[in-house]
Amino acid sequence: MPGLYRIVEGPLDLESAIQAVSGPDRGAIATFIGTARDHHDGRPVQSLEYHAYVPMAEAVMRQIGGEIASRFGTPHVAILHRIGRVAVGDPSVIIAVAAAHRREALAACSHAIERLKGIVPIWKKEHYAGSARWIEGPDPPALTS
Amino acid sequence: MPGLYRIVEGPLDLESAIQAVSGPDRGAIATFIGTARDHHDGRPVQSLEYHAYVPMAEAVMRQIGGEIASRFGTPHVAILHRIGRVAVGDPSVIIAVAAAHRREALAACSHAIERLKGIVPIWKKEHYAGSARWIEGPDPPALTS
Amino acid sequence: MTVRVLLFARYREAAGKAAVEVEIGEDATLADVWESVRARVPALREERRPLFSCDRVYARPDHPVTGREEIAVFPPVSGG
Amino acid sequence: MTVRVLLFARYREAAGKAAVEVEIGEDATLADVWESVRARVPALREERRPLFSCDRVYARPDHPVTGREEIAVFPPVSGG
Repeated sequence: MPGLYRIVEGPLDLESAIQAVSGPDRGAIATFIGTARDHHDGRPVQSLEYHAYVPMAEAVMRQIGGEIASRFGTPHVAILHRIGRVAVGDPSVIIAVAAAHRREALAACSHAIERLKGIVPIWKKEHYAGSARWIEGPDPPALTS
Repeated sequence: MPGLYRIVEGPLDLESAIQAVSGPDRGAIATFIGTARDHHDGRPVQSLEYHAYVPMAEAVMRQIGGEIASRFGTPHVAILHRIGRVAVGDPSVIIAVAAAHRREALAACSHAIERLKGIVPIWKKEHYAGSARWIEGPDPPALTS
Repeated sequence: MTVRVLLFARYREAAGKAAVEVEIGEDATLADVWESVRARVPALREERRPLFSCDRVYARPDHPVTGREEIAVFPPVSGG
Repeated sequence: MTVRVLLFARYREAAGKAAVEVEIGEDATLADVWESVRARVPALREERRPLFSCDRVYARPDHPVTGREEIAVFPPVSGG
């Protein structure tokens, strides 16, 4: 079964995500790279730290891949999320989706990052000069049927 | 002025497009990679060939960057398009847009590829076994004011 | 029965450990498990928005607990 | 006056060259230029959807021509 869903300790590799989804019958690859920003709500951020419930996070990312296959018609999805300390400017998440046509690839990529932020069990801690704070997400969408 | 708008003879480099738009104040990079597909309307395609009115194409790509800056609030745009022969599976176009937040980056990337296909003076020729055909686009949107 | 409850992110930091073991009754639900966890870990008493999973799938507070599941409780997610 | 007209893609292949020079009157428009080009290049006579540019900016068929512009004519674009 195609698709790459991985929690990674250490730097993320965009090329491996693209390789995992590429193929000669696909004309479009959309990617999303989330990087650690140097500020949040006007406050300088020195680095980010991510923590995950690793096996559940990978399972939920795979579930998002299944949603994309049924909604957008392509099984060619890669979702990589880094855990541990992430320096400003470095990627914390990489998503790649390949499809026959551009609209499906772009819409599926957008769906993947929205769903990842909503339901994948990963948490972010922002480190400031001399302090740190866990970021808590909004109440999630309906998680169970 | 930021931005990278280039017609390229030879392979496209995704990393250079991402480098051109990256920065510590941006949390999101969206990219679109258009690759040569092995079929079109059910017909096997052996390779693609692109031809451009190079200086005008680069100027119109830069104009699209200006549209993105005013609509989506980010000047961090790279658009690269290859000309000449492109083998199946290889990228013919690479777009990268960085923004503070994911929605702007993804929407701007989508805008860029739609506008590129609509107005940038580049033409595609499909090569089949023993024949070839220029692809003609639809009537373009209003091009002049 | 005794169940082991995995904690993540701020909950783990508050508890000072990755998991806690609590005693619950035979017909307990995840909500009962959470009450027992908070009784054991005072630092979690102010937490108002826990999410639950059973065997790595989200579950509601009224989900019954058999004691054989992998149970986890954690705050709203913030990855990306 | 004589103006040079750049051709691209299928138009260039039909003409067998990258540009043609045509004679036009003083008050000519791009539409007049296109008529002269088609008179010079029979293979272009069936072309029904030309696009025009003046100095690398799209222009309409009624755009006047001074003879000092870089003029181009080409089919609807198909990049991407």
